[in-house]
Amino acid sequence: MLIFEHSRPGRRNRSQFSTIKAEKQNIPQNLLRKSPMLLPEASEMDVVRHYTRLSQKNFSIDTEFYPLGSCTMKYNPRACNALAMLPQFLARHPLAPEDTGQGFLACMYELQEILKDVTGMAGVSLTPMAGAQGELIGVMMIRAYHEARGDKKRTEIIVPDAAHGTNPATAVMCGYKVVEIATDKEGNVDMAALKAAVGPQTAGLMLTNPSTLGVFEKNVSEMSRIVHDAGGLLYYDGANLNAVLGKVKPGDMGFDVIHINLHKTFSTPHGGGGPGAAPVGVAERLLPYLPVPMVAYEKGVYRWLTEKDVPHTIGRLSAHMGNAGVLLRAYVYVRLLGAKGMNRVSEYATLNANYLMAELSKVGFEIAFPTRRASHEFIVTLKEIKEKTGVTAMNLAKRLLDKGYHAPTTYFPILIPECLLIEPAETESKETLDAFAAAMKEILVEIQEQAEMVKSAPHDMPLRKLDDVKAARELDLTWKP
Amino acid sequence: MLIFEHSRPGRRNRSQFSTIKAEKQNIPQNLLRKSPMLLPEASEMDVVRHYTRLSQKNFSIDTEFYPLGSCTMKYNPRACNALAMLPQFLARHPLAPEDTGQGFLACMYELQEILKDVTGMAGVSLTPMAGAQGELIGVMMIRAYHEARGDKKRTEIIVPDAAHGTNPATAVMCGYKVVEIATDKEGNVDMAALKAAVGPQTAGLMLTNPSTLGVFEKNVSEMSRIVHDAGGLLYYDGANLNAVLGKVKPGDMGFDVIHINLHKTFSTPHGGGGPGAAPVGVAERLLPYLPVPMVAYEKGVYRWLTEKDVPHTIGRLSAHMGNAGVLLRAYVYVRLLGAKGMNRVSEYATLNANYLMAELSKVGFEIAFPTRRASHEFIVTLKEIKEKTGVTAMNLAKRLLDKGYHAPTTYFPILIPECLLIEPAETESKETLDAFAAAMKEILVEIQEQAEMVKSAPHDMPLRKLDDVKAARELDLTWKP
Amino acid sequence: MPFIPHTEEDVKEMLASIGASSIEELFDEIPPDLKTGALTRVPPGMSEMEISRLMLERAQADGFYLSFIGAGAYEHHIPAAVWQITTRGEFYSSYTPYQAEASQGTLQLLYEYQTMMASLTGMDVSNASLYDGATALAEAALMAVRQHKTSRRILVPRTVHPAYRKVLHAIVRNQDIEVVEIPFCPESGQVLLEHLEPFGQEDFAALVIPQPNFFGVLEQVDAMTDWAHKKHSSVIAVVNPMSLAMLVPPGEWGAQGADIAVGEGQPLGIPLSSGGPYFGFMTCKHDLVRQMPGRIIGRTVDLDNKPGFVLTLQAREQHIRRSKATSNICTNQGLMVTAATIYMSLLGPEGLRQVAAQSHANMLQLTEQLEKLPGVKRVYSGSCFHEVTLTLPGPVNEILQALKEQRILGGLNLQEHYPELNNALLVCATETKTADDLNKYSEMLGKILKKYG
Amino acid sequence: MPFIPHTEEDVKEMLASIGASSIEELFDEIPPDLKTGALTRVPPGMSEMEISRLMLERAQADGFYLSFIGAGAYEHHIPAAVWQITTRGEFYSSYTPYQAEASQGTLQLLYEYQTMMASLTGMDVSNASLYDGATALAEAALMAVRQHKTSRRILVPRTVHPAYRKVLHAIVRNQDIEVVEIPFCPESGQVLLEHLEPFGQEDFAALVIPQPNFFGVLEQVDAMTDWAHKKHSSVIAVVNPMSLAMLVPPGEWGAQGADIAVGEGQPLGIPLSSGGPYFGFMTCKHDLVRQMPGRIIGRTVDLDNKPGFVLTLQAREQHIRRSKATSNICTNQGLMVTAATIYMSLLGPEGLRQVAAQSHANMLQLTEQLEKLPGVKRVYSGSCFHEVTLTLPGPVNEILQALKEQRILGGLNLQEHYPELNNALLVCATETKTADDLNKYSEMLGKILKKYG
Ligand SMILES: Cc1ncc(COP(=O)(O)O)c(C=O)c1O
Ligand SMILES: Cc1ncc(COP(=O)(O)O)c(C=O)c1O
Repeated sequence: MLIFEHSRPGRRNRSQFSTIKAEKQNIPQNLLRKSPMLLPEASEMDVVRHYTRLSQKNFSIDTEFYPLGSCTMKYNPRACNALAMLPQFLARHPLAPEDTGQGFLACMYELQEILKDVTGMAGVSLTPMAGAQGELIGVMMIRAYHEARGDKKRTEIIVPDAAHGTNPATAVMCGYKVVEIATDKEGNVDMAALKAAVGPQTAGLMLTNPSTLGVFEKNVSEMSRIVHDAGGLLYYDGANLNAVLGKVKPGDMGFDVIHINLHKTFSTPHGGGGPGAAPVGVAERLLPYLPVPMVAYEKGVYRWLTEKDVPHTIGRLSAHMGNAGVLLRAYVYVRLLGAKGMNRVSEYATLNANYLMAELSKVGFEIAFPTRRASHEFIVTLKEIKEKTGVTAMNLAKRLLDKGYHAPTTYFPILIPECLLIEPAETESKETLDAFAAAMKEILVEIQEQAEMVKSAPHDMPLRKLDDVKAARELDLTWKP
Repeated sequence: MLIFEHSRPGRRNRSQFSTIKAEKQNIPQNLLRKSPMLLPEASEMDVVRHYTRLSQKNFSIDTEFYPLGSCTMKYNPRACNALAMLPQFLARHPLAPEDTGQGFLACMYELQEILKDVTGMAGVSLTPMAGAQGELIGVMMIRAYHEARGDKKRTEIIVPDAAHGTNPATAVMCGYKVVEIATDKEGNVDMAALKAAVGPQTAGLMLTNPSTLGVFEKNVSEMSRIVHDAGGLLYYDGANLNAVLGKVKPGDMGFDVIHINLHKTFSTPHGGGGPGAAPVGVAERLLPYLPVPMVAYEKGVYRWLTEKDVPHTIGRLSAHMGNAGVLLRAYVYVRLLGAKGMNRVSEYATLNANYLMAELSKVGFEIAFPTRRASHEFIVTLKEIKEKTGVTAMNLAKRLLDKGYHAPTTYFPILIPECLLIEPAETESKETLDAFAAAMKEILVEIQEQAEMVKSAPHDMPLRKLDDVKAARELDLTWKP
Repeated sequence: MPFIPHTEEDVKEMLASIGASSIEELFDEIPPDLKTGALTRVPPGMSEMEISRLMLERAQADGFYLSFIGAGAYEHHIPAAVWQITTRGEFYSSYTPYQAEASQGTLQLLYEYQTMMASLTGMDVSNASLYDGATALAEAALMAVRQHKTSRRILVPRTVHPAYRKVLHAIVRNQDIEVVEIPFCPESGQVLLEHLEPFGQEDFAALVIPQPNFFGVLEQVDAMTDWAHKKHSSVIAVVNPMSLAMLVPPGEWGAQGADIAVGEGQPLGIPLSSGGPYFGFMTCKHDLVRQMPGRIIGRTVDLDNKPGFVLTLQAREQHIRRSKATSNICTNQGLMVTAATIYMSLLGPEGLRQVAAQSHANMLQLTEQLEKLPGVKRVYSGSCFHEVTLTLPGPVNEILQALKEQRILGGLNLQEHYPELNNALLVCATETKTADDLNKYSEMLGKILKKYG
Repeated sequence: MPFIPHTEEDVKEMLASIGASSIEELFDEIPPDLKTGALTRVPPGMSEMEISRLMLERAQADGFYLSFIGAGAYEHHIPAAVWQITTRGEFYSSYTPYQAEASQGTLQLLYEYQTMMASLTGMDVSNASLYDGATALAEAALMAVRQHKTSRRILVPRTVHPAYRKVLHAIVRNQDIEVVEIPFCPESGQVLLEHLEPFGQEDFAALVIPQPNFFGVLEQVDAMTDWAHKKHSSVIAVVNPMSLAMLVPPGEWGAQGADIAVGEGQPLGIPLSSGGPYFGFMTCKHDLVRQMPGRIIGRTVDLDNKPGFVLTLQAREQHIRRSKATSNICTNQGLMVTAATIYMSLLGPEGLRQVAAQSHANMLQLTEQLEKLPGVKRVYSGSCFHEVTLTLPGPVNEILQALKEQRILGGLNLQEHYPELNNALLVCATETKTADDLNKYSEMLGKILKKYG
């Protein structure tokens, strides 16, 4: 039932109504709204009941194991939520004077400093509101750098074919042409392809490392040399930072710019689709271009750095300072973990991934890169299974839902056929991984014995498989009374 | 799975651990604990996941219609929770000086005053922590009153047979003998029985009005006269105040003492079994005996009234002031409603009950007192159905669970065979009542067509009918590793 | 109308179905002379926005203090997860789990709670809560009297929390139960066998043993327990559950262990909030389970033999047994127990032990610092857990007032409850206090005491 | 290790299964010279208790102010239910609903949100959020350019929020899109047709129309819309969603309505929290739906023909279309939209209308009171919604500083953004302001202005 179906004309939720009638009114008649608003007229209880029950229809980290590759679905500590929502923090206006927000600004400044250490970069700006915006800002800085040097012939960004879709999309939003390069059999970027692609037209290379194939790019130093030698810059997509946190610093690998998905590595919640936060870090030469505002600490006082302080900034990418509340959550998280805790994140994320890879392999699943270590994620391919039984990665994914597990990422990276990208994250216990491996094994047996049943999964969810094609063909995007 | 089954020896939830080692220790060896504690060793995520999932196994007001007679399951406004949990209120120590809690005390004082108005009583004490404790305190005051007058021969408390179990249990806890009197065919107290029971040995009468039979005691004034004439006092069990709020004041009916279940009429949450709060109100002559502490307002300052101020008090019934946080929620609730809103509560609770009674009667259910108005609740009896089909009130109750409704109260009051006590509460909409009536009608058909199916309900819950007898016979009250 | 969903049309249709012409008509069985209800002293309704502003302002006016008051209610850190989960609608807005199949969440949680509390206290069984620590003691006394059958005397040391003694007295008095107060040793702050002996000449139903006692001092629980058992009486332990992470649990006191353990559950994840809601816990030996008041949850199976949980032994309770029930208690403190269960699960045995150990260490550290101030001394020689009784070189109320002006609540003046204790202050330090906090307190007190030097 | 559940034994068993001798060995594919990770400037870990204390102290240091700042972020009362439900784990900790069958909660909510936003703005379709109002404007400009095909010019009045113009500029600049700024009438504070005319000689892809504009003033939206449409260009409305409870929605502007409506969703139940997270909304006419960036949810059926919801039109998005996507956006602001949906449901049409009306009335009342002070005048003659531009008789920063000392934030100094506006202050009053608040402001300002009299 939709919330609108709980609505009755004239029903009122009085406790949200003003007790004083607004007397004064001075809006020209022709600007006054005449048409009704399609908002529900419902009681507070009906609204609470409706959305409480809706919430129960979701899988979530707080209720299920969620091994969604590339997404780093780790536990979101409840303290981060509670402390970011302290009433004074919530009440603070973005344009309130700096001296009314020294407590808040202190957190932001310290987070900037911590992220410099984590990334090995010279400067950090907190403003990007998600990974894709971090990428946009990063590539904008690359462009600003070339332009400032009068280097206008650089029109291409190189992107490996395993890259996340946001990488090529971002390059295009920055006015670049995208040059895709292939992956070799071991899951590394094909060095020959890279060499062939690089040239004076190369503005930069966007790289995810460990890559979305779940392996560490072995030749990263060499790649960095090649691109830099050609005058291009290196962009580090930090979505997978959880795999190397406290082990490797992107700055040390020669990267010029990085974004970090705090909603992955720093465990701010995904919220069913956001909000995120993806600070960007840069090496020395890109410092002048960082987006504003940033926070400075001078003579015991925190203040915003604006266009005046950073005259060559690429500018503002958000009406205010970005997703402050998300940044506060990340700040609390990093303070809870501390340096040692951060180090351990990558260790246990990697342990969990390699263990689960080993167990699934033993159970009989085909691993996409069986000779490689898993980073914090790894790929299972159902290519052979599909050929033999017709069961697809998506079928298996849906069957996992029946067994109380969220499905891994399916069909990404696109170059691996029938793939499942599995990322268990460090917050899951061995028991959970064992139970998941057991469920996967059960499904393997089911595929052999009752392939049709698996193909029509899910069976034990409130709804069966949904018709995507109908959804796209007969668009129904809003409810009509 | 129990939380203990998520436990692994040596697992640590570090963020709850001190970062400094406690060095000093000075406890004699023989007093130091050596035996292990059976608490789970689990990660924060496992605990959050476990209890989040457990919570989803409950029915609740926030998720289902809960027509539980005598319990007044109405919507618990979320603002009451938020405002009672403001950090300063939560942090305040009960023994902190009064001048550090003037804001809190103001709420308590105003609540006292409001409850005086609501009950028509001369004085109110907020300390009782639930209805049964309110009763205990009330009857203690009755006893103190008689004792103060040297009237020691009063050894009996009269209780109608329809009364809630706490009434007789309370009387006994106060050292009284319980005299039960019968109910007439119309659901009123049998006046002849009352007259026969009353005498110089009568300490008082405990009455619920509207009674637990869902009707208003028509002869209440007469009853009051009879008991008072015999030198007894009148106790008003305010559990059903929701039915007459703002219509009738117990004080005006001649009652000497009352308790009000704030967790019913004032919509503080039931919390799966409490906490409640049940302030007591008294007429003039019982004022000296009210339990302490109470709040006074003098010269612009709020302060506690203690034994010094109320020398004849029956004393303290709680280590501190009672369930302060529940009282705060009730205070917010009453301020949201205001005088008019309170009036309307009883009107719409009564409307809902009479409407549902009419609808269920039309559908074919037998109403226990068909000639009477329903108060805020009413009784359906399955006596005939049971005789014909063997289906019991409990069977029907369980079948309702399958249909997404919490069951009404069953087998109470005990004098009505196979009864369902149904209280819809004012916060439910007509649509919900209609849907409930339709579900009841469906079950009626099912009883006729597939009685065995109904007898073995529930069928669509995660568990089928549970074995109470085994539970009591083979006591398993704690988990053993 | 806040929280009333009816539209005018709804009302019309509903009245038509009932066959009444107005809502007022539905009240026609109430004698007209009784309809005097109009509320005149209830203020008009406020919007949520308005009441939020009012409550915020009041809360801010009350503010925060650095508090060293304990005396039965203790400030501990409460993990953020505890109340975020506890206030989920499914726990917050559900009723007592009478319909087991629709209440497995609450029921299983309570079963887990019973397991934890039984283990923490070293007893066999636990109920699912009573109102608070003080009423739990009273219920325990009633239990002991029912069990003993011949004596109605209860021995209660004066080292038991004064408010608990008051509540005990108020409740049991009406059942002709005699509460006898036992003196204590003014040097050690403990009850010694020599204090007990004179009261053991006559039969008694139970001896109450507080651990730690109201002065923060640890009693000689083994000796006391054995003494009472030798007299064929029960032992009722009144314990701080947090202390049990360090101290021998009541179930192991003396040769046989205490018979009943009760106490205030507040330290286990419940905010101080001006005194409540907290919860009383009660655990006991197996043979007393049928005497226990309150809800008890048992594990059983469903028709398919799947494990599940139900309210059990309901025949003890008022809704079944009525005037013969073990107690009149009905609504208890379920939501508080929900929080406590989550709290204990989040801390685990080692976490709980650390909180206790850090509290104890902070108390020792603070005592050491304060004792360096001229005129400040420990009153009692007995070991303490996280609270200590000190004498000050001046009038306690005046000194507390001066501390309060520095936003420090220095402790509880004991004179009100123990007139013989002149200038005595009960001070508590839990794990929430940092070294800075302790320094702040001792420095401030040092400054204030100069005046009395 | 916070949030890592592994016991030593677990680690041993897991390594054995992998066939590695240590965790470090799992990193053996990383060239050793790159392993330089040790974090030296990250402080040691804190317990939850410690960080809670720190954050509480920082929050208290920041405190509360009586604020009259608006300028794109507005203080409204947020019902308590909104965030209590929004932060339920099932919403808070779930991912983008790629697996529809396991995400019906989020998906249905988003479908409801789309319905509400489409109706509020008077448009056909809505996406499920963008980052914020400013980036939504930039995305709309890109959409309009894609749609127009020949022109890459966007006309943007200077009455549009300055930060939005900056963001727009930063984003579209790299795609060779020209942003042309349109002046406004210094008397009315509006863009008049005479200001537009000169810019209409050349083709342009879209005209941006803010309503209300940055000065709080209502633009003549009908005339502007018709003008742009006559030039075969699109109209992009930038609206405050709260104002739409009173004002004609963009879908009804002029003869055909705006083509795209965007704006900042923050007024719909999102706390101010220093600037974010908020959310950008975007609605448009049906024929533009395939140009829209971001997630879109559609209703469909399952194998049994039961209704359900899925992400749809994913072929527009980066994860399918990659370099040819309508935008690079991936993670958006889902949880904020969850809150906004619950907020709108709790208020309903009448509640929202009342909030808007009360805000408007408060602005008028405040303006009236302030205009009585010597030297205080409205700068523009155009009608306002809940914000107004005033001139003060002295330097704004100095006066704001004096107000701040009384814990009042008096508004935004406009000079930084509009150098020509001397001593101009942008003041906002929402429904949260009581008569007392307005009086306090005008009295304090009166006192302060004496100095400049
Ligand atoms: C490898 C990679 N890069 C970039 C992104 C984009 O990040 P966001 O979704 O925060 O925009 C993702 C997110 O899924 C990702 O996995
Ligand atoms: C009629 C009646 N009286 C008394 C009580 C006892 O109240 P409490 O459960 O708060 O102790 C109840 C509660 O169910 C009741 O319904």
